Amino acid sequence: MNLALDILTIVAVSLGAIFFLAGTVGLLRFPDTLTRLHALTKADNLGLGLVVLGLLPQVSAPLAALGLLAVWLLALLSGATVGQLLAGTASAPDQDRAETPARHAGASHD
Amino acid sequence: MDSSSLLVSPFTSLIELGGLLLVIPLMLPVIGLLLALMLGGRFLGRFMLLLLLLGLIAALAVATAVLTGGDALLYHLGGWAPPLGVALKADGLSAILLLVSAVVILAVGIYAQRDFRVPPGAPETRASLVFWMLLMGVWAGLNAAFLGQDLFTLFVALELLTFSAVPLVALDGRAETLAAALRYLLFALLGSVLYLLGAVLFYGTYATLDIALLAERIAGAPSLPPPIVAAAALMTVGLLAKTALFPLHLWLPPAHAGAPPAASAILSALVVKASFFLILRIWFDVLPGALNPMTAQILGALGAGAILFGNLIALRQARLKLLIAYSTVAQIGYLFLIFPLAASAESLALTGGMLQVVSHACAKAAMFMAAGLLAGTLGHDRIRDLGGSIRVLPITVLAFGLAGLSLIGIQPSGGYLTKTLLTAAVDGTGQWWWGLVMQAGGLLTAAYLFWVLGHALSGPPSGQVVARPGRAQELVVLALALAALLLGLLPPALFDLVGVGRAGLDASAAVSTAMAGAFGWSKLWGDVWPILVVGLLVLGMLPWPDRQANASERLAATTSSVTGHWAAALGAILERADRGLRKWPVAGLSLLVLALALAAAIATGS
Amino acid sequence: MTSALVVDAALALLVLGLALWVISTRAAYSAVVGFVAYGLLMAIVWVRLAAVDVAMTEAALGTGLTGLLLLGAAARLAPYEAAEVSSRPGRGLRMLIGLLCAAIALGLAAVVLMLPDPAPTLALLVAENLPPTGVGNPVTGVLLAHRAIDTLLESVVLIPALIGVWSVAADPAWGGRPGSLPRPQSGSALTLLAQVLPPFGILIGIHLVWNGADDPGGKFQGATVLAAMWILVLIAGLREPPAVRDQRLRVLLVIGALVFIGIGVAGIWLADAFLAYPEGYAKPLILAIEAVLTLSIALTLGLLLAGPPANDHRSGGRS
Amino acid sequence: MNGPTLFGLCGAALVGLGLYGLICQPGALRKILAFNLIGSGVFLLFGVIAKRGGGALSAAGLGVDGDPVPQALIITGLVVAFAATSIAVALLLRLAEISGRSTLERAGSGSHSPTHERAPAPERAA
Amino acid sequence: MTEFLLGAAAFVLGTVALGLIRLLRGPGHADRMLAAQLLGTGGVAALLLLGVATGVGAIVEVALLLALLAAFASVAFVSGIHRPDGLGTASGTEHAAPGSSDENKRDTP
Repeated sequence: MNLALDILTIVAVSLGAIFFLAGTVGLLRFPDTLTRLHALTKADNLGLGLVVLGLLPQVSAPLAALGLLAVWLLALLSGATVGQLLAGTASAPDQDRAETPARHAGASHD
Repeated sequence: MDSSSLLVSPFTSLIELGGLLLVIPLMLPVIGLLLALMLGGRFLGRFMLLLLLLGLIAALAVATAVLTGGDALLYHLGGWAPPLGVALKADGLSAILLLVSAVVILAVGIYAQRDFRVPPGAPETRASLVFWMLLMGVWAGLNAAFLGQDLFTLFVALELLTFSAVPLVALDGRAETLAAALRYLLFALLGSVLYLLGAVLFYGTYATLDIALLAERIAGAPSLPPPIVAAAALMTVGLLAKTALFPLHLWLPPAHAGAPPAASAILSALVVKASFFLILRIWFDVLPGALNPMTAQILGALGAGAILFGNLIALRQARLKLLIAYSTVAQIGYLFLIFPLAASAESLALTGGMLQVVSHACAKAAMFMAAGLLAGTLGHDRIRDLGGSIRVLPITVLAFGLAGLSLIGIQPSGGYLTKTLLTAAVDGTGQWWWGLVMQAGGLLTAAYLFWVLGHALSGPPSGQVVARPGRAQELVVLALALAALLLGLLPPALFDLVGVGRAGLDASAAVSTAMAGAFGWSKLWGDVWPILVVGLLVLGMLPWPDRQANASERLAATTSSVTGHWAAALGAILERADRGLRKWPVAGLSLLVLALALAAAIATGS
Repeated sequence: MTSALVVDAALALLVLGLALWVISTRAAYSAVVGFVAYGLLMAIVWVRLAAVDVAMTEAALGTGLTGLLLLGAAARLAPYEAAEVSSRPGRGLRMLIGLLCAAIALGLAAVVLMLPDPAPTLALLVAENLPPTGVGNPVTGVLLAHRAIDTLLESVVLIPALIGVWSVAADPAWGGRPGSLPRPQSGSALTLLAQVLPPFGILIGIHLVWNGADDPGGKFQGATVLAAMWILVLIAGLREPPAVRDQRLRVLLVIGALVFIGIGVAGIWLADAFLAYPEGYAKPLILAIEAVLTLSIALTLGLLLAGPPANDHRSGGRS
Repeated sequence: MNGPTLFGLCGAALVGLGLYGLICQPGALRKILAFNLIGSGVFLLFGVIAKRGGGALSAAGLGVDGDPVPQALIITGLVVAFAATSIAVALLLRLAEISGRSTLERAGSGSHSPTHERAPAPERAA
Repeated sequence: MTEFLLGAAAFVLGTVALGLIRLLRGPGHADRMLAAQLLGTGGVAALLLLGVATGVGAIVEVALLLALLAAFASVAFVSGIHRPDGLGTASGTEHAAPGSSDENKRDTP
């Protein structure tokens, strides 16, 4: 039983870590802000979820387990909202105006 | 003893509180700060005045208790003894500073009633609420800094002081004063963070932040451990930045000159003294044995630089408030002469230093407030256009002059006594060069005071009167100036206060030896004639009424003929040097160099 | 323990890298974003240093509130930034300063290595003297009993800071509502977040204060979370910030410190010392102080972010 | 080398970096950031000292992990640093708003010099 | 198991650190913020792993706080990014200061 739980932990946490890696790769390789955003929000929420799932068998107190779940829910909620807000910024009709100073600053840096 | 019972009787019930008495000066301003926000409104100024009076009584009680008890008052907050808890202590030095702050802040409080009253019809104004609250904040920070015995509590006190002092600078909301306030804040924050770093290293080495315990443990160590060397250097430099000792004075002139007069008075008279006081605490209480000659000479040299440089630049100022601000830069320098002199003449040097703190606090507050009255009445503070202001504001100009006499160091002022004591210490240690610096400083001070007074006395009023000052304002300024001037006449027994709480420091004996024969006509003449010469020189450069028409050409001509081209050239060079030194990166560089130099000096000596 | 060391080394490198970024990047906005990330990492560092209370404060203050404050400032200052380059010190001066800073850092590093071993500590003394305070969290014990004066002064320090922020207001705007927060957004996502998150946040905040007596947490952490939730509601436009002249607001701002002082003064008679607690009543009194202080501190922190009073209507701009 | 020592060295480096930024970066906002970095480095050193103190005890089997006194002081310090940052930001924003600059020194001309006010003002020659 | 969890924490931290390259490259503020957000989530994951590995329960609360305030910081970012352009607000009067907000305008005077 214990062994099975440990294996579950190892598998889930490893999978979660891989999702984080995927998210990072997506962030680095995808061509524009919008696609990066979508890759990132999916990957990191899944990654965090898997890590939480993997850790659940390792905590004994039910309250601690609840805390873990709460962390994930919170991250999901804020991730979704922020994603939508950012997407709104990036795809707003006057996006060019919004992004101009940013682009300028970035370009002058690179 | 009759006299001592007379001294004690009004405060008997307070003195019986013992150490608990210290909680009153600590908490009274804090409560004032909190209540001020709650009450606000039109009558805030009156209410604050009441608190200031109570604070003065408490400070008097503390001083009386310390003096008559002959020992420092000690109190463990919450009943927890250090190292776990935090102690409050009032030794002689704290008592003196508590008292002088209470006096000066009360005077400023009276003065500010008029400047910061709420116009009829308005429920409250920004300037009024902000000024009174921050005045309380400054007072709370000062008292906490004077009483705290824990390095971290002192850090919080310093921050309280800084956060209260900085917005006062920008009270009028102009771009220049905002920039000055920001510059002050950032440099002061750099100072506090370095101070905190030092405190951290102290804790890492001895697991306590209590001054007495640290002193005990450090005295027990065979040599200064490296972290303590670093801590001493960092804390000293951090506090120097907050004290605005030359060459770290970049923030002081614009900040002190730009603030409203009542605020300038507090900033110049008291705020910079708090960080100086902590430097004293570190070198004389935490690390009493570690002040080696090289470190002391470095601090003394900076002080000497401040005296010469500050006074020379003051001489070149066109605006009265800036002149006074640079005079503060110079006067801070005297405080640092006590480090090299304390090596063999600790009681003389410390007593002289404390006298300088007190007399400069009174004199400088009086001068800034007098300048404020002049500016308020004439609508400007350009020195060249002060002509005839003596006829408009006789009391104010008189007060300005009297306060100036104390700065120059003429009998019987506090400044004179300071110089006498420091000179005695110079003679005792054989370090004649500091005596030379003091003499030069006195003459330069005389020069710019004559310059200002000459303008104020001569000529017809050159402008319209914008507003009349309040009679109470003029009188309070005069009172402060008189206090500075008459400080030297205090009974020598009162100087015992300096030595209370520090072993082997018999202040009044040293003082009375030094004072023997200090007062007298021949001595007075010996001091006065060089000043008169300087005065004549300056008066020769003034635009007298009959030549008013082409005064500036005359001035240029006299300047070049009397003092020669080289003086003007030197002035210009110094001014450029000052502008360079006060650039942020250069000041930062000076700070880094100083930190490293101090660390090296402390390390080689230990 | 090697993998623990790997974690530490990774953290230290990341922290340093981000600090380097914050110092060296050209645009202030990117530097601030880097600083927010830096704060996040510092929270993890504090956990690694067994300072969970500090980690919470860093997460709440360092990342959250400081992030909002600086991001807002960077956005508003962006138009003026281009002019900054011209007042940069010359290359030689910069190199000299860099060398001296490096010397100081190296000196400090050497000092760190020379700190006494075994390290002196007060941990044992605190542990011995914790029972009379009635609390189980030693950090809370130190903050509210052994060194109560620091905490008191520190909650007082926030008031002049707030007055300092308010003092830059234009005279006609005095008494009005703070106007530095971002204008309310009409986006539904933000409104939703501002409706859903605060209940969670308030719960967490209260939990932190309540639990802070015995477990990590306490008034600063709790107050910061409450302040953040309040600001969120304000940004979403669900509520208006209170006017500076509001009498109730002013009472609430100072009530925490006043209650603290009041209980401290009562201690003179009841427990023989200022800021001492009578035997057996220490814990309830500490909890009472923490509860009131949390309210005052949360309000103060929120208002520090909300900025100086502007003309009464927030979208009316200020002239 | 152990974790706390590593972080101690990191703290020293942060102080150095922050000092450089505070002195050399012209923008006031950057100076504020740099001040926060120095502060953070100092707190980190303090945290390392707390951890070392606790480590010595837990090695003795007392089950204490970290000296609570520095930890309490760090919390106080963090709040004070936040207050300092907020004042600085308020002053800076107002300065930029009314004068259009975000630096301490006037661009080009160096520090704000009192000599600018030295020019005599003859309009009062009555 | 402890070693595994610590190793996983180190891995996650390393990965998200890699993501910080996006912080360097930008090009827009939004991209930089994405990198910071990834760091936030990854940091929370690493914290949870560390907490369970070392058995300190309160670390979960730190993670909770971090998640909460990282969301808050992102909101701050999103609402802050509008401001130089006055986007999303009816009036841009606040920035009537010299040079307004437009890059091109600033060069002309």
